[in-house]
Amino acid sequence: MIDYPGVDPVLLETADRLFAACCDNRQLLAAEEAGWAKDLWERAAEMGLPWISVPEDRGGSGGGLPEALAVLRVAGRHGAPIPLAETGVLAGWLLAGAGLSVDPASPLTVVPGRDGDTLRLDGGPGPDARLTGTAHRVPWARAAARIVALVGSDDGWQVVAVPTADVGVRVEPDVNLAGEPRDTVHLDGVEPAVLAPAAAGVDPDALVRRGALARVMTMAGALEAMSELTLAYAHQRRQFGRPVATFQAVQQHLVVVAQEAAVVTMAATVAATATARADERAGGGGGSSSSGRDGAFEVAAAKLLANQAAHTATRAAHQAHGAIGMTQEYPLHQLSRRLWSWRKEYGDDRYWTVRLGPLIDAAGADGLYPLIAGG
Amino acid sequence: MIDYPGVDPVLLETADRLFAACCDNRQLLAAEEAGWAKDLWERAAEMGLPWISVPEDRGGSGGGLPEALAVLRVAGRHGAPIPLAETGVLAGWLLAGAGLSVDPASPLTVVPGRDGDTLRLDGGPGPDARLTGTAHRVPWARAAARIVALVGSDDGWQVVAVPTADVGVRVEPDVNLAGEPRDTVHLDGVEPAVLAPAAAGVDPDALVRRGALARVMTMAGALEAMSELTLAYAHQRRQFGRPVATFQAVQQHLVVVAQEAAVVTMAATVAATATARADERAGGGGGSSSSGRDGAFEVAAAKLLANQAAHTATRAAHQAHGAIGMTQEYPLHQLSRRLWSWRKEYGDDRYWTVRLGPLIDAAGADGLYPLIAGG
Amino acid sequence: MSRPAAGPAFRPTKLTDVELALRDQVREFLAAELPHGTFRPGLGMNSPADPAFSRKLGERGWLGMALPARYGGGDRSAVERFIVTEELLRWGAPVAYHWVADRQSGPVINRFGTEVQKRRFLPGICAGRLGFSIGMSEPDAGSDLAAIKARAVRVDGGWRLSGTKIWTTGAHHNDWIITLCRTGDSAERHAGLSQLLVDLHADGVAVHPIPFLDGSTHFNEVVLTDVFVADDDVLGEIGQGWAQTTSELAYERGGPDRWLSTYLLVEQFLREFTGTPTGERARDLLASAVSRWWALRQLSLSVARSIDTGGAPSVESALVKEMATRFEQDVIAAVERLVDLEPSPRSASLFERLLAEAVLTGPSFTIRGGTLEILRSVTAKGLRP
Amino acid sequence: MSRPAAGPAFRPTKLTDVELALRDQVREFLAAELPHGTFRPGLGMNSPADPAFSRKLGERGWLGMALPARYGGGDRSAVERFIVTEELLRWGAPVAYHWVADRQSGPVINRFGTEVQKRRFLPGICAGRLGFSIGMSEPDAGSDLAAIKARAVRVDGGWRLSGTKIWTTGAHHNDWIITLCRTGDSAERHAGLSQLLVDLHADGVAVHPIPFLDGSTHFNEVVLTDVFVADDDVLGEIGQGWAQTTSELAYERGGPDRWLSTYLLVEQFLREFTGTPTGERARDLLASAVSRWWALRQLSLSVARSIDTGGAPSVESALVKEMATRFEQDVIAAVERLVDLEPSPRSASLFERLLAEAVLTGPSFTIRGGTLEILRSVTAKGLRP
Repeated sequence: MIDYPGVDPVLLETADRLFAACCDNRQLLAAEEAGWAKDLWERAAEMGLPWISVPEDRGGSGGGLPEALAVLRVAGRHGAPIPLAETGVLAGWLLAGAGLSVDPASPLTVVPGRDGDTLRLDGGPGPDARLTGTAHRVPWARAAARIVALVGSDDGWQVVAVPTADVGVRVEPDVNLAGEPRDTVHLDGVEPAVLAPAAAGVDPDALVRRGALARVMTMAGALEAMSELTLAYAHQRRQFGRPVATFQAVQQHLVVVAQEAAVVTMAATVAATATARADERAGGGGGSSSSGRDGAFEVAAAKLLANQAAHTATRAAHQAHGAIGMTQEYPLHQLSRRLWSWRKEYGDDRYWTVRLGPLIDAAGADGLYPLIAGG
Repeated sequence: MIDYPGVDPVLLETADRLFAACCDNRQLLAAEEAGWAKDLWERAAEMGLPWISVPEDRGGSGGGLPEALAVLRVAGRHGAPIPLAETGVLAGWLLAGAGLSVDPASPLTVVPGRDGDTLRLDGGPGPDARLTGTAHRVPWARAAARIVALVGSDDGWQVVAVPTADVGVRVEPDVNLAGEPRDTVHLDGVEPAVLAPAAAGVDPDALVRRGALARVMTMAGALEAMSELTLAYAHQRRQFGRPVATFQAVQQHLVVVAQEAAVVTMAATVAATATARADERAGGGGGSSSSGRDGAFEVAAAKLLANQAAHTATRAAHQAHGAIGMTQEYPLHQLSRRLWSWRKEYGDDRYWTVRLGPLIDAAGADGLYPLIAGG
Repeated sequence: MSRPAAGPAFRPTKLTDVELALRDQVREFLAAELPHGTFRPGLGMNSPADPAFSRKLGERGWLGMALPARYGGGDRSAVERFIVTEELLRWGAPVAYHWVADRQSGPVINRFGTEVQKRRFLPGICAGRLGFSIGMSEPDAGSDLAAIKARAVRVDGGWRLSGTKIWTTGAHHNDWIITLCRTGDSAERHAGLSQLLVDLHADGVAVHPIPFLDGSTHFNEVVLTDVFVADDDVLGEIGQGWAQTTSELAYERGGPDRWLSTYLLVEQFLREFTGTPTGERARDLLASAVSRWWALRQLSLSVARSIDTGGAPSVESALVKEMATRFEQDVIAAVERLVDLEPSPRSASLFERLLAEAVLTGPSFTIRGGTLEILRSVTAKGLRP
Repeated sequence: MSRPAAGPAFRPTKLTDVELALRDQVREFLAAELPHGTFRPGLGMNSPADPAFSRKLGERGWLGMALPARYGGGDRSAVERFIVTEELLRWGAPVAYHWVADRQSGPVINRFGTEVQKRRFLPGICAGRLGFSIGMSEPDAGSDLAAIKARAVRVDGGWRLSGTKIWTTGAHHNDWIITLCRTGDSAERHAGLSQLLVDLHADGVAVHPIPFLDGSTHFNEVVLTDVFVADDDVLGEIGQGWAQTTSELAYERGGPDRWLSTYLLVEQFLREFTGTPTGERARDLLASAVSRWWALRQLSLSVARSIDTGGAPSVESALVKEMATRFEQDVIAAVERLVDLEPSPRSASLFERLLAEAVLTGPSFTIRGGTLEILRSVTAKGLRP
C-alpha cells in the first residue's frame, strides 16, 4: 500500500505503474549498461514527474515538496535509473529560488559538492562569467542536458547552469556501487547558460540538506521494497520441508528489515513535513535558517538513520536470501547496491553526526527531550 | 576439563575443589554481605595458593606466573571472593621485585592507581618517609593486612606497604557491581612498614599491565563457567515441549557465549606466556620494556577482547536464561556482575585502545600482519 | 521491481494543540512536584513505588485516562495517555505503584469485566489507590504460557485455586492479582484457561520476594493454596483466559516504556559531563541515540494514534517494542564505554548510580513482557508478503 | 559455582622453528613474485584465478601439502598448510585456480578415492594443473542438501547422470566436478546419495555463468544431461555420499580463509591513509580488529595443530568459522564508516577498489560454505553441557 500523507494516491499509483513497467531487473541491468533509462525518462517527463514542486511559472509541474518526495519514494522502490531527484527537487529548487526557469523536457543534474571539487567562477557574476574546474560524483551528468551548480562569488552564492553540450565541458564517466552514473565533470572556461544569485539561505549546506532529504526518501522506498521482497522470498522458499520464513533465525532477519524500513519511512516523512513547513515560512523556494525547528534536526537525524539502515537492513535481507540474493539475476542487489551507494551520498554517518552535535549541545540536558519530542 | 599448558593438573583440580566447596551462590551472597570470604581465604592460604609465583626466598610459594594465573582462571570460574590476584601476582610481584618479602599468611592488596588518586610520599624514600593522600577503588582493602602501592619519588618509583591497622589509615567501604570491596583508602602521614625502589621497568603502566593480565585470566574462567552454566540450563529448561537449546534463537546465544569464552581464554593464555617469557628475559621479577614482543601487545589485545566479551557474552547468556537469570537465587549473576565490573578494572576499552595505537602505528601497513601473527 | 504489499503501516502524526497543552501541564506538574535533585529518579518502569505520588496523578485525572468517565476514568485518548506516560518516564518519576493497574489491569477489567467489577475496581485504579499484579508466569511456564499449571476447581459459589505464580511485580504492596489458571481439562493446551481476580490479602495467599540480581525486590513469588475465589471474581468468561490474555497487551507493546528506560542515563551524562570536550565516541552516541529516540517516538506515537482511530496496530507495536528494547540496551553499552569509571551503586554522582543500575538491570529489558525471541516470532508471523 | 565440563578445547600452540622457516620462505616468494603495486590483490578466496601462479606454488611443494608424497603431495602437516594459506591470503595472492582442488577435492579424493583415482588426480592437483569444482547445491537444495534431486541411474559400465548444480565456483575453467547426486530410491532423505567424479568437458555437461551482483562470474550453473560416468569415477561408496560430504569439511571450516577476506582492506587503509591524523573511530577500529585477528588466528592455528595431533576439532572449527565470518563483515562496515568517500570500483586507489569489492561481496562471507544460521545450529548441537 503506497500512501503518503496529503498526497493524491492516484499520482502515486500512476508513478508506481510507470516505474514497475520500466524497472524490472533486466531493464535496470540494461540501464546500467546504457548509463540511464532514456525511455523511462521520456515517459516520466511526459507525465511531468521530474518537475513536481517546481512552480509552473518557472517551467515546472507545480505541486508541493511532499508530492515530489512521495514520487521519489515510489521511484526508490523500483530503483528508477533517471535523474528524478536531481531535476526537480534539487536543480529545480535552486533555479526557481534564484528566479530562473527549468526547461520542461531536459534532464538536469546538480553538482553535489564533494571534497576535492575545484569549481570556480571567473569574471564575476556578470556577462563575463566563466566556469572552470572539476566537480566529482555528479549524478547522471552524462545524461543531463544541463549541469546546475552553486558557486561562490564576491556577491554571494550564485546558481549557474552549463549545457553539457558546451565544448568546454568534459564528462568523465564514473559510477557508484549500483552502477548509477556519478561522473567527474571538467569545465574549462565555460560560459553559464544562466546565472543568478541564489535565494536567501541557499548555500552549500542547504543544498546538502535538500539532497539528503531526497536521498532519505528514495532510500525509504528502497527499504520498503527490500522488506517486501525478502518477506515474499522467505515465504516462497522452502528448505527442510517448510518455508524458511518459519525458522526463527530467518524470522529475526525479516523483523529487522521491516523495522528499518519503518524507521526510515517515518523519519523521511517527518523530515519532509518539517522542511516543507520551513520552506513555506521562508516564502517559497528559499532556504531555511540553520536554527530552531526548520527541518535541520529532522533531516540530519533521518539521513543518519537511513545510512545506518542501509547497513542493517541489507545485511539482514541478504542473510535471509542466502546465495540467490548475491546473483545478478535476482533483483535484491538492485536495492542493496543502491542503499550502499546512497548512504554515502549527501552526507555519510560522520557528516550528519557532526551536524547534529551543535544542535544537541545547544539543547543541553534540559532541552534534550524537547529536541527528541519536537518541543 | 580444566587444563592449562605446562601447569600440573593436580594443582588446578585441588584449587577447583576448594573454590567449588566455598563458592556456591549462597556462600557468595554471604561473602558479599561480609565483605569477603575469610574461611575460604584461610583454606587457600593453608595451601599457599595466594603466593604462587612469589619466590620462596621472598616468603612466597614458588612456582611460576603460569601456575599463578592458571589458579586465577579457576578462581574466576567460581567468583572466589578473596584478594587472590592482589596478594601474589600483584603485591607479591611488586614486593619481591623490590627485594622485599611477603608475609605468608596475610592478605595483601595493591593500589591500582585511578584518576583522582592523590597518594604522595613525603620526606623522601628514607626513614622519614610518610604517605599521605587518597587512593580509590582499592580491591579488598578492608580485608587486607597491608596495602601495597607504587609511589613516585625523586629517586624513582618506590614500592611501599602500609598496615591497614595503622591509625593513619582510614578505609572507606565502596564496592563494584559484584559487591566486591573496592574501597577508598585515606592515608594521613603513615609511615610505610617497608619501602624499597621498584624493580627496573616497574612503573604504574607496568602495574596496570600486570593487573590487566590477572583480570583477563580471571575473566576467562568466568566466561568458561558462564558458557557451561548457560549450556546446562538451555538443555535442562523445557518450553513448548522441548529443551530451549533446540530453538535456533537460543542456539545462537549458546554459540556466542562459547565463542567469547574461547577467545578470551586463548587470548589470556597467549598473553600470559608472552609476559612470563618477558619476565624471564628481564631476570625474574622485573618489569618489561614497552617495545617489541614483551607481552605489551598481547596483554593490551587480550584485555580489550575480554572487555568486549564481558558485554557480548553476558548479553547472550542472560537472553538465553530469560527471567531466572535476573534473580539473586540463580548463580548467573555472580558471573555477569563480576564480568561487568572487571571489564572496567585495570583498563577499560578506551585505555587499551589508546595503548594499542602506537604499536599499530609503529608496525605500519607492512608490519601489520607480523604484529597479528607474532612475527 | 516489486509490487507494493500491505506491510506494517505507520502513519505519521503530530500532537494537536489540546495535546500539547496537556504535555505542558504534565511538565509543569513534574517541575513543581519533582524538581531535579530533590528525588531519586528511576529508569523507566523500574522506578520506585510511591503511592502518594500515584494518588496525586489520580487527582489530576492522569491515571485510567482512557477508561470511561463513569468509572472514574478520563474518557481520553490513547495519545493523551501516551503523552502523560512519556513525560513521567523521561522524568524518572516514581510510577511503579500505579504502573500495572493503569497500563494493564484497568483496561482489561474495562474490556472483560462485569458492570459490578468495573464499579468496584476502576475508580480505585483511576485514583491511584488500588495496586494490581499480574499472575501469568509460573516456574515451568515462561515463554510457553500455555504450560500453566495453576488450577482452580469448582466449589460451591466459586473456585478453589492453587498454584505458584512468579515474576509478579509489586505483589508485596498491591491489593489484587489477576491470575491466569487452568479451569478445565482440555487436551488442547490453550483451552481451559481462565482469569480470576484474586485478593492478595485472602486466606491461602503467600507472597515471597524474589530478589533481583541487584538486590532489589520488585518481584515476587505468589503461592496460592486452596484460595477461594467467588464467582463474582471471575474475569471475563471461564475458558477464555488465553484469548483475553493474548489480546490485552497487543497494542500496548510499543509504548514509551519500551524506549525510555535508559533515556535519563544519557540526559544525565550530558548534565554531568557538560563542558567536558566530548570526543568522537560521545558525539556518535549522542547523535545516534537522539536520532533513534526521535524516530521511535514518532513510530510509537503513530501506534497510539492508530488505536484512537480504530486501527489494530498489533504488528506495528510488536515491531516497535522489539527494536526499542534492543536499543535501550545498546544505549547502556554505548554510555558505559564512553566513561572510564567503575560505576558504584553508592556513588555521589546520579549519573554513576543510574549507570550502575542500568548495567545491572539492562538484561531484563529484552526479557520482561515476553522475551525478544518470542516477540520476534510473533512479529514475523504478523508480517505477510 | 559450576563444575567444569568438557567444552570446546582450544590448546594454545606456537610455530616451531621449522614452521617459522617455511613462513619466511613463503614471504620471500611473495615479495619477489608479487611485489605490492605490481598485481591486483584479491579479497581472500575471492581473488582472481591465475593458473600460472598456481603452478609456481605447485613447483614449490605448496599445494596438496598434507597429501602423501607418493601422489605428489608434501607429506606435511595441517599447520604447514595453514602457514602457506595464511600468507597467500593476507597478501591477496591469486589463489582461485587451485583453491578448491587444494583445499577440498584433493583431501576428499585422498580419503575416499581408489588407488587408481589417487594416482590419476592427486599429482595434477599438487602441481596446480588440475582444477576442481564442487557440485553440491541445487536450485531447491541450498541449506537443505538432503533435498538434492540430481540423479544417476545405473547403466552398463557406469551411471547416467542428470541434474542441475549451482554455485559451482570456477566450473568454466576447471576440469572436474565432484557431484553429489541421488543413486538410490530410499525414503530416508540422506541415504541413496553418492559422489561422482564428472569430467567438465564430457558430453552432456553445459556450464553457464551465474553473474554475481558485482558483475563478476566466478559462479556457474552446471547442467548435466544424461552424462555418462564410468564406475571408475565413483568416489567412495555408492550410497555413502552424505556421510562423505558432511565429514569432508568438518575440520576445514575455521581456516584462515574465514577471517582474512577483509584483512587487506585494513592494511591498505593504513597504507593509504598514513599520516592522516587518525581519530578515535579509526583507533577503535584498528585496535579492535587487530586484537580480534590475533585471537582468531591463535584459535584457528590451534585447530590445525589439533588435526595434526589426532584431534577431531569439528565443533572448534565451526565455532571459529561462525564468528570469523561475522567479523569479516563487521570489518567492512567499520572501515566503510571511517572514510567519507563513495567508493568507485574504477578508482585509482587500491583501497577504494578493495572497499567497493568488499561492500558488494561481503554479504556472501556469511553464506558461502553454509549459511551462518545453519552453521549456528550445527555448532550448537556440538556444544553439550
